[in-house]
Amino acid sequence: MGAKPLGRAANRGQIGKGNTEVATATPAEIKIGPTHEEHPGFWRSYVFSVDHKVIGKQYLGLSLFMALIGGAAAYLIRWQLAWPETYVPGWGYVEPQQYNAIITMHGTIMIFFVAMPFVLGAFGNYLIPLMVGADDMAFPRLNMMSFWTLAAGSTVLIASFFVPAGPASGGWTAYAPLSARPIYTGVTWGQNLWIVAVAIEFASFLMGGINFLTTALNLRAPGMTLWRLPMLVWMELIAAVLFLLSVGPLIAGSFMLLLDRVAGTGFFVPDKGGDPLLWQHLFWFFGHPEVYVVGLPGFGIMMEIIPVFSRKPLYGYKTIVWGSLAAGVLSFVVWAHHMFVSGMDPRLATPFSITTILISVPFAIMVFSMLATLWGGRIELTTPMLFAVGGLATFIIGGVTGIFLGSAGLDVYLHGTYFVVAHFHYTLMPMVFFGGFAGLYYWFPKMFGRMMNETLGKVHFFFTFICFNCVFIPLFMAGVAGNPRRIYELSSYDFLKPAQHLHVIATIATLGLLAGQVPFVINFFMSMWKGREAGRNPWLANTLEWCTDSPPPHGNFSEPVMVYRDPYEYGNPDAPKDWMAQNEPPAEPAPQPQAGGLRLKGTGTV
Amino acid sequence: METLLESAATRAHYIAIWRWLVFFVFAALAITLLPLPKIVSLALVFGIALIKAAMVMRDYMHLKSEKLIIHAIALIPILLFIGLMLTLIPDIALHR
Amino acid sequence: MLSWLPQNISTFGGDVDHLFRIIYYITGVWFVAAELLLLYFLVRYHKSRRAKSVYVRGNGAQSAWVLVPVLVVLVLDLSIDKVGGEVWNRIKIDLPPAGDVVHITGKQFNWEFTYPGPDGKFGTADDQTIENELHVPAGTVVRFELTSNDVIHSFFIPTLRLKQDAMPGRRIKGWFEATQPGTYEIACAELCGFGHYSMHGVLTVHSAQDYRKWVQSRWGAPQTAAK
Amino acid sequence: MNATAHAAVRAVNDDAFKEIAPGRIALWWFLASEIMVFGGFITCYVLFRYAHGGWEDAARHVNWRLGALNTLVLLTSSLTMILAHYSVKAGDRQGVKTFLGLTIALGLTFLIIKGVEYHAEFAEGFTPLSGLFWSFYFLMTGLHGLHLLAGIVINTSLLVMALRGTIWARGDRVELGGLYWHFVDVVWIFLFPLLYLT
Repeated sequence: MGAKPLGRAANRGQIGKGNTEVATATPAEIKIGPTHEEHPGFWRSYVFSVDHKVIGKQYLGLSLFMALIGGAAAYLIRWQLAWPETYVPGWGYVEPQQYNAIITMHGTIMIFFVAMPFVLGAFGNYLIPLMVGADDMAFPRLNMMSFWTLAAGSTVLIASFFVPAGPASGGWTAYAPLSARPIYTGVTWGQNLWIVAVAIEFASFLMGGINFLTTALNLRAPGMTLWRLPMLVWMELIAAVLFLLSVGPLIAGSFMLLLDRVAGTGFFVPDKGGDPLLWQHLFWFFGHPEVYVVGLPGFGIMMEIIPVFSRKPLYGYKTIVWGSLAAGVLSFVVWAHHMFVSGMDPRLATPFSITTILISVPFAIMVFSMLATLWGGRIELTTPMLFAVGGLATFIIGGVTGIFLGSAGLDVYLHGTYFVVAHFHYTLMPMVFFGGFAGLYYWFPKMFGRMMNETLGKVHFFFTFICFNCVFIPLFMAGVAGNPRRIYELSSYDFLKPAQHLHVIATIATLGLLAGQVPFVINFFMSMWKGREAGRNPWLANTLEWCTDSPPPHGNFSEPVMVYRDPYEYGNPDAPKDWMAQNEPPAEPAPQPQAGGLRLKGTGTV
Repeated sequence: METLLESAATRAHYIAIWRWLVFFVFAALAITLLPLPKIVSLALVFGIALIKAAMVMRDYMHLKSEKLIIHAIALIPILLFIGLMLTLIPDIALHR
Repeated sequence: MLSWLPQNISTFGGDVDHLFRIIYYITGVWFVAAELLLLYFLVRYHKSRRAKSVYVRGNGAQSAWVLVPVLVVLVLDLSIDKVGGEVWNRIKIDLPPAGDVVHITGKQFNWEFTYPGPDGKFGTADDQTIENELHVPAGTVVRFELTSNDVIHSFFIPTLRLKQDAMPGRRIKGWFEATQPGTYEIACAELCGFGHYSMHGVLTVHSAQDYRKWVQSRWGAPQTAAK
Repeated sequence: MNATAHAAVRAVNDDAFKEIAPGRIALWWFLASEIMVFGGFITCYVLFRYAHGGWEDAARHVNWRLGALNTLVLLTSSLTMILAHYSVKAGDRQGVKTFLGLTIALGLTFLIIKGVEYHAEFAEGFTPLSGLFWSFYFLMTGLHGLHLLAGIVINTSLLVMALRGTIWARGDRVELGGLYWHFVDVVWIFLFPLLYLT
């Protein structure tokens, strides 16, 4: 990386690595504060950058690139389901084994390599330091490492497409023993690389999560109390904690699974004394909190955007925080609802069913609070707002259908059908893609200094919204008709023949959904170069990222930030204008003591 | 920050803790050699392991002077995996 | 949505459908209410109709606007839990006394149904194993023991509203009672390899008379089988 | 910036997190994730052991004498590690070097003894494929060994810093390295009875 002078990054506390470089640090260099690197050079600025904003954009690029692969996989799956064994334009015929591999990779890529880098990696990295008023992440070089670790994981996963016998085909859940022995699928190195790639991804987000937590807890600007954190920061924090606490057993499990495959141990192989059900428990002990790991940040984005475009404070800030903390706690005691008919002890089902259905309570808090925020507002339907409320509208479907599946008695019938597929797409798509796109349209001006085109943005939204619903509403019906998921050719069952046309509708809508992303791509690149200049605060928003330049300089804030109030002070009748930035000091001369007291009371207690 | 006298006491305290740890190792070994019922010997051995771990964490990892939040960070995962273990007993340990 | 449910031919299938309907209508009301409210707010409070927003923070007493509906959600949740728990217990926990017993084994990519034969005992010479064809009498409780030879499969008969994974290394007990004679499809609902989609069997529900005939045609013995 | 506003900011700024050094809180989060990883292994091991009788026979073949010796070695290394941290605080530069060196030496001793054990077990024909007990034994001790190796690498880099005299500006590094080292010790405290004494 050349003999560049060590930036302030190297001088900050960092665990494990980098001890020798610090050897050159003198105490005078250790002070915190923006010490701009003079000429960092191409590699240090854009590739191995330690600036959280560059890293955030790198995550964004990686996730959108992986989304292309995941989307292509969706295209192949849908085509095969609608018009089985026909020639898929751009690919060829899909074989049964290939089909299984494609669904496996679609799930793996979308969850681990799109959703997580998108809502956690990109938005978390870009926004947490800006929103809490820090000049960078707590451990910038660890941050760089976590991105490049993820990039390595993505490379390994993509490499698995090209090994002999093809990529993993045991489903994204990799249920043992199908995944534990090569003979069952015929896949050899593909599955091994899958395990390695996912394990690397876990390591990457562990590093990232620790960075998020430390940054948001320790590097907050003066006055930025926990109860003044923007909701997105809260959600990223909860997501990081959930990930950190849930992934350990699955890391252990993936070591064991890998050994089963390559060394021939029998942890999950019944005839060697192992137990396949244990893998499912380990997987879902992680898998369910993981849903909230990728889901909550999307909610956070919506909660940032809805107040701004309603010009109203977020309704019930503390209630939401407590609600999402409760959702986080509950997410650790619901995992077995994925396994009601797996052959686990049936007496476990009812307790897990109760906790699962109870989780609708905290989510109801969040949804109702967002609705209540809209009430009485002055709503402006910009593109980010459209994506936010559109995401909310679709999430409601995902939420209520969760009740069907959480009820053990009904899950006996619906488990493993397209009802499940439609349900989790209805929860994850609103939170990851609707939330993510909302965030992208909203923070694009901050990231690139230019506005995105509103017309193209609205075209993108309506295409996405309408097509998305047309894909998955029919799949609910197919699920009710008893259509099992992961079936290569539906016509092999007579009872599915009436449902075939539902799949045709879904596939045509999928084509529309994919085509609907073209305006976004055009808009993204056009606006980056030719968009209208954004200025510091185009949306008149309160949170700290809007009080610095767009894009923010290295070190984020040219002068130290102080925080005086809550993040969502819109439409306050006491204020001269309808917004009050978090860092805007209270009016200088407090004319009457009472008035000053009132102001302090209004801002100091939340 | 610390006076010389205090730090000498700290050092002696670290060594005293180490003596206890060594003693507990031998105690655990002695228990396994005694003709105790299996369940009693298991309880004693793991009780000793818990005490040893608690001593290391409290004194060597400075938990005794840490803030509540650090205690929570250390304790929550322990409770979580023990909860996981207990929940899985009917399914994995007793299913036959 | 509800019209997509396939025909129901089992004694507990009606309970499942009933549970489906209860949840469908409860959540349906909430869903419609929430979406209408959202739409109404977007239109009613659009900036073209409003000069200024109302300043409410939703803390303290105001949070009742959120917490009261949430409380209603909680009550409804618990009532769904109650009904759902009863259905679950009936299907998976309280196994009724056995009528006929059959052993079901999943393997890549077939279902094997093993009958004990006229002596009613497994492991004797008159056991018969039939691939992909399950024959049962109507109106009789059929107990099964489900296992797998290789990977996880899932024994799924949509018309019975019955699904149970077949787990290698475990013998999972279950039951059903079919009510209507006819032939119905058996599916595999858990990804089990490249032939997963083709792993289907046929359930034939006979009337009591026909079942006796079928037993005679298989075993040739005059006495009733599997008692 | 006016004085009242300043005071108002200061007044609401007293929360617990900021008083903990970032490095320490981050390391504890890391340890929390490590607890879950080892907790996962221990969970699986305990459940399987409970499910299958007959592991006692396999467990009799591990060498509890060497295991106990290793426990003593590791506990002593924890003492030398904490004394290194103490020496940093007391400003005893020679002490830091001595105790870090001792810790590294004890860590290596542990690995060597572990290697002797593995060798003997392989010679007797016990490999990770000789049944689930042995799979768990080699997996868990092997992973613990890797963690210890990482600790040795960290301590070596600390020692190099101490020898170059650059550690004094970053004294908290010894504490952080020590936290990790003690954690690896704590893991062993549980692995020892789990694998050797039951």
